[in-house]
Amino acid sequence: MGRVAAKPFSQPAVTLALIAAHGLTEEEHRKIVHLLGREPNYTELGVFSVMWSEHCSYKSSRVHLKLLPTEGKAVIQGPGENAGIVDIGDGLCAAFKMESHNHPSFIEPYQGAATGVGGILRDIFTMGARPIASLNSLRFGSFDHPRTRYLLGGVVAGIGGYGNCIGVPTVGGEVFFDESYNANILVNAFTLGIAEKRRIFKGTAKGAGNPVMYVGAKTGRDGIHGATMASEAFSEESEKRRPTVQVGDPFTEKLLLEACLELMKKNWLVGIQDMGAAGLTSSSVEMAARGGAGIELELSRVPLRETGMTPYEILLSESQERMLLVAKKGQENQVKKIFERWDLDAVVVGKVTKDRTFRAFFGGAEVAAIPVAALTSEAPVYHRPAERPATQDELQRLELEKVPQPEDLGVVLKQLLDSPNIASKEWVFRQYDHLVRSNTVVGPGGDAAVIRIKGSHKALAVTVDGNGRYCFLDPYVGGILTVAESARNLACVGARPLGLTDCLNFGSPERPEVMWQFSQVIQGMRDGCAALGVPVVSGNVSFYNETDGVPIYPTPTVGMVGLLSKVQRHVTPWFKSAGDLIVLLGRTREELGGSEYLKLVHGSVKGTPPWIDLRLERAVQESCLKAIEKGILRSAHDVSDGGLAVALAECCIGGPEKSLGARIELREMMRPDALLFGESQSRIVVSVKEKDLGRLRDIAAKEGAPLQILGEVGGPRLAIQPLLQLPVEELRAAWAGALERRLRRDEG
Amino acid sequence: MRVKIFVRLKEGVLDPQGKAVERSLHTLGYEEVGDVRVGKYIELEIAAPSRQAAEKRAREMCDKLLANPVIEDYRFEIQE
Amino acid sequence: MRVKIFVRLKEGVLDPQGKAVERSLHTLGYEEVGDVRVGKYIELEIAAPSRQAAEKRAREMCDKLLANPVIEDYRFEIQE
Amino acid sequence: MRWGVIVFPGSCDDQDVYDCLKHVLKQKVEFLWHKDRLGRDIDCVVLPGGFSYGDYLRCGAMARFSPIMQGVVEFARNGGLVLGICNGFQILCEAGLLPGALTRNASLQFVCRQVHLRVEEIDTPFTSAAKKGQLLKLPVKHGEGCYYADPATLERLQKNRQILVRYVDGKGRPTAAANPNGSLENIAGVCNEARNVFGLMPHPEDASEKLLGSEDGAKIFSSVIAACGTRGKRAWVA
Ligand SMILES: Nc1ncnc2c1ncn2[C@@H]1O[C@H](COP(=O)(O)OP(=O)(O)O)[C@@H](O)[C@H]1O
Ligand SMILES: [Mg+2]
Repeated sequence: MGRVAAKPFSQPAVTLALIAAHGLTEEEHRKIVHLLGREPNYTELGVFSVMWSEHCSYKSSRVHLKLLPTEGKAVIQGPGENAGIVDIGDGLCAAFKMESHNHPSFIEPYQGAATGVGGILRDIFTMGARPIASLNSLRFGSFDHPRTRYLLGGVVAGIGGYGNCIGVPTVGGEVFFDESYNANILVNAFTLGIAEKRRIFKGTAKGAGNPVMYVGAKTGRDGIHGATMASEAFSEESEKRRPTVQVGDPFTEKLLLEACLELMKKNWLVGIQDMGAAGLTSSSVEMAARGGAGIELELSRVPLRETGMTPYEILLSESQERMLLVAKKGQENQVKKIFERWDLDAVVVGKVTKDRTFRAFFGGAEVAAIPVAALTSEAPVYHRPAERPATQDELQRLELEKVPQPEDLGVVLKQLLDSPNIASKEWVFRQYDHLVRSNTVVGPGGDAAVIRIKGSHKALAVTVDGNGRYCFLDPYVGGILTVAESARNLACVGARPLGLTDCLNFGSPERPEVMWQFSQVIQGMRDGCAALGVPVVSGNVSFYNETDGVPIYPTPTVGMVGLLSKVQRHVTPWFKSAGDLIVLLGRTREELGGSEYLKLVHGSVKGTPPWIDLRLERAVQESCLKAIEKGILRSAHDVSDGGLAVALAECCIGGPEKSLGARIELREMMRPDALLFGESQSRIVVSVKEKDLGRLRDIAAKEGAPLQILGEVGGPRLAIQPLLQLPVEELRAAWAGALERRLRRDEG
Repeated sequence: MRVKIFVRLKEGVLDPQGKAVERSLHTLGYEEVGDVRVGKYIELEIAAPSRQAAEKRAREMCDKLLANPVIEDYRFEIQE
Repeated sequence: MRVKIFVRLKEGVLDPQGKAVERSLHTLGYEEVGDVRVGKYIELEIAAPSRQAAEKRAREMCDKLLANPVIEDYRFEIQE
Repeated sequence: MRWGVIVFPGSCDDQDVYDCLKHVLKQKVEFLWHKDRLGRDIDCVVLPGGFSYGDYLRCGAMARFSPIMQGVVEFARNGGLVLGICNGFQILCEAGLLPGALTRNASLQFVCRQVHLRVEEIDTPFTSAAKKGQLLKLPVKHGEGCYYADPATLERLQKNRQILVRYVDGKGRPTAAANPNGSLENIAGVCNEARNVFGLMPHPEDASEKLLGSEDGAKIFSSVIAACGTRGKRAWVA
């Protein structure tokens, strides 16, 4: 590396206190000394601390994640890269991933959420895919908590602020409110991109002598130790770390996106990766590891935004909107030209080497030299103790006889529709541009979003789902339900799943009960995936979601992508015309555990979540899919939070314009509240023309799915005989304005 | 009394607006310009018995609402 | 030289942000506050041979780019 | 005829307009790079939606100084057709090609939703394919679409019948609830005095196909196509 003028940097002494301050244990320190054959210097200590952080190393989760099925006939790229990739035919493929930005969003909701979106977008376009849709999965505390409104407003504005500006539509998501998230909200961002199969790019550094280039925004002191922050629980201490918050610049990222995609049409690239958590360090180390190479950086060449930055700070900065790429030797200037066209910096900062070592220089002096393996494959792996909490039995004990029956079921239905968890989320998604790129066939508001693929008859369907309450009550079943609900949402629009990505949000892995929840959830997801034939192609783990020793509900969220071979065939949840028959695919059981009804009306989070029979689940989904493929279904909507009555109400309230009533008769012998509001799984409410009922029956019989005629579409009311009867407009009023009513309340 | 409040991103926090404006000014031929920062300017009327009282209230308002302490600094002036 | 520029919506142009801030301040108990207006505060460094020269350039920049005369007024201060 | 769609840094709906013109309306269309000069063979220039220069400082404030804009101003002076959609509308106002300005939505929030527009005037190359008073269903998606003009300008707009589209409810009434951003007099789009430059906040390119929920947006484009066909190249001067 040539000599460059830079102030010599004298490394502060490494003390035990410093090691502890970096979040490394004594044992980890000993391991470092062993791997290096000496004490690390200050800069190296910083590098180890971020690379060995939970966030980057997956040290507590790795052994469990191995259980997840990652193979399938559509899978082109499974976990391990910046995003997973599945084949969608016609020489095209879909790349997608989900990532958490929980802690930053709690500290600064707008910027935290915005940079979360920015980060996940980079993960997608770094693979050569143009982002075509984003979704998000959000958890906030109860509306009674003083910070909830502020956090909700900021997060939603931040997601919109970034996504709208960069021109990627935000087409769906979920929002859930519960005290469990009062002091630790969840912001999980998902992005889907589309690429040509023969132009997929990976984060690899190969070919000794190839130049390593830095492109995009300049480096500042932002977010230093962000990766370590994501690996810690909240405390007074973390409040003081505030200036580590990063500000997003979606405009620069838009330029970066276009420039990278332009570059990827050429043959000048060896590998490329975004600088996410742990910035320059993790991107270069991971690229070297994947390529089986070494990497050498001259840090004084890194474009800086601030003066006096040390090598330590340059390596650990988490400034946004930056990428690292390895070009073919001799193509540097061509690469630079493309970035110049988009007014962006592109600088050669190093080169690929043979010696499998990560080396950083500053003005020619070596400031760090660490074997790549020591930072990656040799990083600690923990088999953390796991133990079922003693309280779990009590938690699962729900004596239905002791749950009083409500007097007026109509009032309860309205109450449920007014619950922030069930109410319309329009207040949220109208702040997102869900149309840009003009591919959105079904935007937010449906069971899954449907994005057409221009130039073909196909479309992709996307959904994100998760239910922390179910997972809290029974993490194994909860894990299955999460996967099943996602697949069911895809089935409702007519899409067959190709793969999923997940974001696993949990408390501290150092708590045996949290590790138990984690391992149970993974086993549940594994079984759900296996039964439904959905591979896991990418994902993210977020531990340490707890405050003052209280973990959040174990909350895995799943983003699932499916394919519709004929976009014209897609189905929406809403009833279409009076006279259509309303049919339930699946079966209602007497279950109330973990339901929104139980929580809202009886203030109780208890029992076991609804049971699931995966064979039945498959039969129901398959029947729905086959019926849609045959063009029989006029509408389809899965039964989830709030149960059958809420699902029916949603079908009636309808799309943005039209409301249609329904006349239903329910004769089951069970508690009326369980019948109406229980959340039995594997149920889809569909509507068909009367003449098609026979065909639907045949399909369901063949698949082995129970089928029950509920009634017919029509009239101004939702009448569920003999239990309740309400004008649809009254239901709509409860449902449509619920979020806004609560948000306005504080304006006085 | 009239209070004029200036809110600015903290030193070291990325200021994408400032950067974009700076680049634009350069393209427009104002190459002598540097270090552009874009912030907020808030004016308000306050009824207070004394300058000191007004100052106290203004500071409170800034801390609570008008500036985001995580990323912003503020300064204000009071005119009687 | 340091230039501080204040950009404000003209009288008569709706200032929903000012209104919203005012409402929030009232809710927070600052009822003595009124006529809140939210504008922009731009700071920049300018290299100029004289104060006058700096003034001239600053005025130009405001007229051309930094303020929109249809809806905004501006004012600036120069510090040497 | 030939369409040109300008790509500013930060344009987002450039591809939408391009695809709509090329694949839905089968038009000849090309992208125009903001750093280039405006070509001579373009009949209608579109300034697309998006966030040119991040919409930092003010929407459209910086894009107006892009090199290509000089050519656009000249082109418009010579009677060339210029259509600004959303951010494009903002840029045209900043550039002085259209009167007024677009300010922050009254709600202070970005808004993405379907609106109804009432076509107020049809003697323009942008609305001639519609009927007077016809309702069009189009989406809006913007954070700063609140149209403002001072009283004298507003009077002139009315006198010259430059207000081409207004936000209305499903029954055609310009109510407050139908106004997504607080625009003065529910104004959604205006043209210049010569009627060859038109800017509107809603997005016709996202509503020109049945699959996307509405085909009404095509009315705007087909008006232009008709105007160019009957009047010949760049001959629209009122
Ligand atoms: N944060 C969000 N962003 C965008 N859309 C959202 C968000 N939250 C909910 N939605 C939309 O609101 C609708 C209802 O959400 P939800 O009740 O979670 O659906 P489901 O139960 O079918 O998963 C969905 O179409 C979803 O995409
Ligand atoms: Mg659903």
